[in-house]
Amino acid sequence: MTMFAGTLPTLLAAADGPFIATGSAPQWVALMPGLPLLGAALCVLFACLNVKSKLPGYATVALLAGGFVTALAAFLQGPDGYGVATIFRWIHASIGADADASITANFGFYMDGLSMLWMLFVTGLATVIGLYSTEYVASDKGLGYCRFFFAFNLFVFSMASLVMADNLLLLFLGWEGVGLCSYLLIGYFYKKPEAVAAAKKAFIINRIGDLGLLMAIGATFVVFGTLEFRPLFEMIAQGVDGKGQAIGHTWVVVVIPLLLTAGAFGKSAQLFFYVWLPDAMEGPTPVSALIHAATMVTAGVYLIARMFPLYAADDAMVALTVVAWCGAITAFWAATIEFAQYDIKRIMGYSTISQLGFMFAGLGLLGTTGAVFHVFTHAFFKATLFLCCGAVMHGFGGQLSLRRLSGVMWMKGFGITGVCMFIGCLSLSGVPFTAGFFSKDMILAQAFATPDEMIGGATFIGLLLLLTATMTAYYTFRVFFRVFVGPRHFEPGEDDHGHDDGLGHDAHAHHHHNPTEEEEGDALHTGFHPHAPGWAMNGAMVLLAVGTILVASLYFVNKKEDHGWAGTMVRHSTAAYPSPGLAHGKDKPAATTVEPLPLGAPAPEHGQAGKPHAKAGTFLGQDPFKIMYYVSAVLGLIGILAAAWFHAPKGAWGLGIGNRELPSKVRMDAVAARFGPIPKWAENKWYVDELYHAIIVKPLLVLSHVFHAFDKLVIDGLVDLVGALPRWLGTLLRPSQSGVLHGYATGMVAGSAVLIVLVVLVAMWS
Amino acid sequence: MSLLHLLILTPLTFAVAIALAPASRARTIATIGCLVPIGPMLVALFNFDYSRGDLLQFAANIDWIPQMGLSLGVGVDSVSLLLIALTILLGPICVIGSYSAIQDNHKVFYGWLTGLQAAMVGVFAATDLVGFYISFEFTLLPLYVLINLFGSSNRKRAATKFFLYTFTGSIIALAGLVYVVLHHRGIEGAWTFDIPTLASTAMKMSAGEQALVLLALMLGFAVKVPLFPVHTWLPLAHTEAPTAGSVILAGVLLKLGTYGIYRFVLGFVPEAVIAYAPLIAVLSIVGIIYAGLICWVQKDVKKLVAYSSVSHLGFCVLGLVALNNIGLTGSVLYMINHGLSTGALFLCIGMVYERFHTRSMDELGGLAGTMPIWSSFMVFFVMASVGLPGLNGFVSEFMCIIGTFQSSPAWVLEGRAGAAGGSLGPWFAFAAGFGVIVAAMYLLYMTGRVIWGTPKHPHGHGNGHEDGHGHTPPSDLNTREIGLLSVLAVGCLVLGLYPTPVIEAIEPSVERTLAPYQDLLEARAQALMLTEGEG
Amino acid sequence: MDMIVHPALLFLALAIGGVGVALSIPRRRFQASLVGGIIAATGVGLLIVGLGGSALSGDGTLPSPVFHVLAIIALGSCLQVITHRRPVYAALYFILSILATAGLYILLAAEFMAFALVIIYAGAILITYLFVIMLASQSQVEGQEEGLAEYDAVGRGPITATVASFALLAALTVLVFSGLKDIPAPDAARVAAAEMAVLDRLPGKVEKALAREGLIESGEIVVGVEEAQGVATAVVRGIGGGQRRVALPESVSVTNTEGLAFNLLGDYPGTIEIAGVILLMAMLGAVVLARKFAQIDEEAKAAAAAALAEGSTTGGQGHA
Amino acid sequence: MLDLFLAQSAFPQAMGQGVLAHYLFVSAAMFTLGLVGFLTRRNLIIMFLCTEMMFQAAGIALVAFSRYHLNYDGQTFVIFVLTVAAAEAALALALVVFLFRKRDSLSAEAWLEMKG
Repeated sequence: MTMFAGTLPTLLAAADGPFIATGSAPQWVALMPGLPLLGAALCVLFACLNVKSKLPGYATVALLAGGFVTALAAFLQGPDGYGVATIFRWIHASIGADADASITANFGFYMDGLSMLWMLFVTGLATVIGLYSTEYVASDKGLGYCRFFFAFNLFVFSMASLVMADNLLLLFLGWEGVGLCSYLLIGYFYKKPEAVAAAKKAFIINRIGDLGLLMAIGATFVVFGTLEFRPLFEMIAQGVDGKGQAIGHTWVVVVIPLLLTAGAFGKSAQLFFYVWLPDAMEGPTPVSALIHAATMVTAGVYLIARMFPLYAADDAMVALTVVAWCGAITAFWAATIEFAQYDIKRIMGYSTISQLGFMFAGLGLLGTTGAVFHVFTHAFFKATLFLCCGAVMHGFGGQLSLRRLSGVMWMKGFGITGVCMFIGCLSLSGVPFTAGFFSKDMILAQAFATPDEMIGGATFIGLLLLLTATMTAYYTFRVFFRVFVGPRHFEPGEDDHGHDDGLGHDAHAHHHHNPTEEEEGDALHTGFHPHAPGWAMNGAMVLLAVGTILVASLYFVNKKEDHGWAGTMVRHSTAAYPSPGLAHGKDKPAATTVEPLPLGAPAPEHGQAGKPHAKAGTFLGQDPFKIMYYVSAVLGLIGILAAAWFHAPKGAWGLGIGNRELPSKVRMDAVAARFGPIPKWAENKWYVDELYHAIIVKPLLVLSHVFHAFDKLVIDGLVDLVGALPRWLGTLLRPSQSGVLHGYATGMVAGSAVLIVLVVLVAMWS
Repeated sequence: MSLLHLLILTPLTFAVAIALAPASRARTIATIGCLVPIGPMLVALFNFDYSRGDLLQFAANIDWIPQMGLSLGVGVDSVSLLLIALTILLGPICVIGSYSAIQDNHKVFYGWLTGLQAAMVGVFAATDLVGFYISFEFTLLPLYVLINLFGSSNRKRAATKFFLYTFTGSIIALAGLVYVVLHHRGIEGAWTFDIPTLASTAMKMSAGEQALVLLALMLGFAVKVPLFPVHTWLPLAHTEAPTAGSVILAGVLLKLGTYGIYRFVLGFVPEAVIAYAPLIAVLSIVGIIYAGLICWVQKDVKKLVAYSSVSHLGFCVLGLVALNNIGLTGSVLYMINHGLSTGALFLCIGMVYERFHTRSMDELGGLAGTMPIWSSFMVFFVMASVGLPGLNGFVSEFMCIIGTFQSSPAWVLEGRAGAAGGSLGPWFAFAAGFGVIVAAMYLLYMTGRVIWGTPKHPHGHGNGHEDGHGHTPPSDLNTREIGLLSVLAVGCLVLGLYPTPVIEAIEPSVERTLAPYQDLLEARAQALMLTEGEG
Repeated sequence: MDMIVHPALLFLALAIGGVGVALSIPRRRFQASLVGGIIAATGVGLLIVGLGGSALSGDGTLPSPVFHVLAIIALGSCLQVITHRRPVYAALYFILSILATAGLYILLAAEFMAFALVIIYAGAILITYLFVIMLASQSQVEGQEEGLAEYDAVGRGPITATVASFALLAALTVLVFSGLKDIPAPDAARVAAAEMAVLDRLPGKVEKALAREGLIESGEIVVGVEEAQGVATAVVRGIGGGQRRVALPESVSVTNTEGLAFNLLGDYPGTIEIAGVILLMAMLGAVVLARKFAQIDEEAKAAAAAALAEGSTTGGQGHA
Repeated sequence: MLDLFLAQSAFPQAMGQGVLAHYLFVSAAMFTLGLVGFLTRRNLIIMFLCTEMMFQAAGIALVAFSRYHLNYDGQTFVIFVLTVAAAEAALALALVVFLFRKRDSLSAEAWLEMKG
């Protein structure tokens, strides 16, 4: 308490406490989840009417575009429009005789910078990717078309509910809703056993994380007496719980964040939970792009950013340290696996895990702005990359192996794909002046700016992330150099469009087996002709690629005041936090400024009284936020050059150093051979799936079988034994039934005698 | 004669009519007989005063043996009313859902089914112990007949086991109830079987007596629920029962157990409940996880859903012994929700069984391709059962878990804002939470096997007629079936998105039930504080 | 427990009686009918002596010697019924016991019952028994040399049966002998009133008796009998319409038959109807049960049908 | 002389309890003999005869009580006993005949369907 007594005034004095949206937002923000929900209902209607055209797709795109327009409109209102919009009362139950104490969860929307930012890219990307999908799943018209867009719409609705929720329970609704849609969409090609298994795996692993979230909700409710954000954050801002008791230095600020973290890690595929995301690539590519790259997987980041005040209320920053370390380790771990992967979509999947690791590291290192900005940019460039991969997959019969594709960019109709891919790769690699460059830099710089005293091992995390950034550049361009440039070559995949869907498939495949249009390709597959993306797919890719370029400029919006547009948004949200070395406002120049105390920082009497307890860190003696531009640029280029050296083709696109002539023969093979079995291990994802199978799934399955047998034999056996007891007794007494009349008569006589004697005795006794 | 008498007598009259009418008319009469009570039910629902949901409304008394205090009293508080509504709703669904499944012996089937309806309403409507118990036991008979005559291959054994097992339990419960009645007579000197009156005197029993009564009542009602170690009759009965029987069994009959716990165990012996709540909760949690894991290795879809009922009702009982508003409200809500979603699941499985004559997951597969409408409904109800927010299962499951989470005495001692009395706590909730994961595991496993995957052609499918024409793929659902499932689906959706009216209706009844617990729990918390102070 | 016979005596007598009865039951090797009968008679005698002693010391009333004779005959013939190996003789001894019982009824002033017993039992039922015995035994006799079936020759578990039965007898007698003194003596006034009620319904009989005694003149009618000043009087209506009372003389009394008739038909008319129905049903039942070959026909029919069905199916398959 | 033998007490006069005891004892003894016969004899006809004997024993007790109480209810009851005995005899004998036809034996032990 004494420690807290010192901290509280500091807290209240801090100019940049968590922003709490106090006003009321306009009711029409409900259109953001509402329009997709309408779309989902429409898709059901279309399915009932047996619509066999692309109508569901276009209707979806139109409604999603409406959602985006709504988001834009809300955004344009600026901070004035931030607040809570309550639509209707969902769950309301009193907890005792006291009528005030109740658990309330409304369909209410909490609009602040954070949800605004998220909604902008969620609705925007959903519209574009929806457009792309209208063509991508076109072969399923009348079959799974409605189902696809139903789930797509439902996903956007759920995501909107998650992001805009004004209470933890509605957030949980969205949280589970996106999980369901993810399940439905991963399993879209339901005849593929891998897809079904992947869908199941995704849902179940998410559920494990959700248990943490559920417990966190429970604990939050018990401690604060509410699940609604506004009162919740008001209490946290004052450092008190629902009964006015201080929460600093208690389990509350450690356990609840850790439980939330478990939920976030499940959804965002971090650390122990990452295994579902690569498998989720079994789903249609637009789904991977939207759900498993751009939006749903960032829900974990959103959750932590949303609940950041609670994390920051801990002096020791236990939970944030955990988040930072886990993020960094995941980022690095996923990158190592990528080195040895050959499926371009899976590479993108692991890359997503890795990038999510960056975001979590950013959050953990107290750099909410960087993390959120990275979420935003990543959504664009990763979606671009996925859509390009999808175009390749769509065109080459589901072929995804980078050993079997080469020079795709030079094939007819794939030029746009190649260019967009290039732009995406540049951004992911962090080449200077791309979106990814700026956002990743903020996280990297934050790692060095945040003093180790606040987040244990921040510097080491920074170094790990720098290494990972280099690796990222390498593996990104590995894909580009091998698949998109170089000698033209392809081997079509086993199925058309990467899936097999009954009747539609046959007709469609036949259409492509047209030898007269044969232009280029493998001699072995003369019957196959690549299927270039059409206007919708190209349009979507171009839109996203342009978006990827443009979002870089956001870094310069409000640069002075808030370190970029994302900073402005974050400042007007609960994620607002005075990151070390990155003060808000122009009157506080970075790095040299005395850093304002974070929430719940050690009390002055423990540090130097009245003085900042720790200075922002430096990188090689420089302001990390300045020098990092150069460091990361150099590292990124090193990674690209390495990729070129090992994988690039001869000629200009090989930057003059590449020497690849065949699709599958590269310098890297020789290097890999030196490492013995290690590349093999990496290709098999370090056998983590197998490990889980061996230590969790298998024992659980055995346990289930044991339980089943136990239930049958022991428990039911006992019951049957009890049932058999009378039967056994009956067998014992059976001979007494002689079947002869006399036997019964004798028994009757003796019985009457005994009864009379008994009566007499009783009469005498009483 | 009140509305409730009408609700009991209408199906009974129709059951008699079915017995008397020619067999060809049985189905029509049963349909009408199940649809007619919807009218009075709606009247009851609209005329009920929800703000005083704790009072017994529509009460009426018909004297039976006044010398013994026996009467046929009826009356409902909000909880009974909602459960009656559930019963009345499921009635026509069972009858109409059996149109194609039941080929002959219409009189017996529909007659008993309609009679069962009356008995179930009787259980929930009775305010008199004798009326309650008679109805309670009478529910066994129709279901016994339904399983025994219309079940699958092992039906005789299943029916006998079902009957004997639950009957044994009920007899033990009867002993407990009789003890309460005798105790009342001992104190007041007059016979009465009026449940509220008995509740008020039962609470005055000593701790030892209360424990005994609790044991007897719990033994009886736990079998019915069924709670973990006494659950083995349920999978067998469910697997063998005809679809309508399964729907009623899962939808309403299991709720008789939880309703019994709510009304009698919680209502009669508060002290003992507080003392034994952790034990019951442990059993519930063991049941949740244990049954869930068993589900995971089932081959028979129906058996899987049957075991899932054991798992799900674990949550229901857990919510009841949380002994706070949220837990109890959630639990009552759970009774309704489970009736809707699991009833629908059984209905779905029955529809597939009619078409393929198998329920084995080895033989079924890829139904999404062959029966898209059915698959959509199935996924919907699976998700409702998994507890997906936005659907009904979630609200109640969440409330049960939060109620459990809250119910730690430690919270009260620490003066937490969201604390509510009880003797469980976060660890119980955490353990129960694993049930949520396991539920996803087994239900998605089932979905993956049955709905997704490549279509299979089960051996048992089709009879001679169809074999003659090669493999005619079974048709998807017809309008009748879609209609039935749609009703349940709408129910699931509405209760998932707008449960507040129901929650608010339940609350007064729950508050009355919990009224005696407040002081006891406070005293207990203070005692704990003292011991902690000493320690 | 206070008994009119000393318990030791009672149990001793019963034990002796039991041994006697057990001895006289037919066995495979021997049958000590005579010895057993004597021993049983000893037991009975012992008890009757004891009873007589207690009766004398009690209210001093003793049954007449005729009772003892009839009782001995009845019990003795009953013993013969259960011990005689030949059913016909058993039935005949039963008739003897009925006759003795009828004698006991007469001693008990129940003449109607005595004659009814003889007529119904000895005359009707036992004759039926005899018929059935002869009917049922006929075919049996043909196969058996000696003419005595094994089931007639050997009793089943005589010791067990006797012990169980005498235990019951002991229990019953203990109850009777200890509870007898609690039975109230008849209320004379009530008995007289009942008798007067019967006479009230028999004005003709009273009139005749009174006329015979010369207590009324011809032309006068007895309209009823009622009690007046503690005396039973007949209400007599004169020719002119005037009424007077005449005290009933001793000779005017209700006979056993009259009393029983009014009791049976006046007080229990419903039950007599039921008795009629019982007899009717018994008659129908007997007819149905005794119908010959009915069952056999059914069985034969079923067998024939089964045989036919089998033949036709195999035949049909053969043709196909 | 006859008077001496017959009239232990003239009719309307009450009968002593001692006398009643004698009759009751005879009744009980006869009943027991019937019982013993029923239990030991294996001939169905004799067994039924023994039940008749028990009826008769009951009749004696009833008539004795009727005499003791000086009313007719006991005797009326004996009439019903006689009715039932007659009905029973008719049915039982029909049954015996029926059974005899089935097994060609009068032994009660020929029927063991109830053997456990």
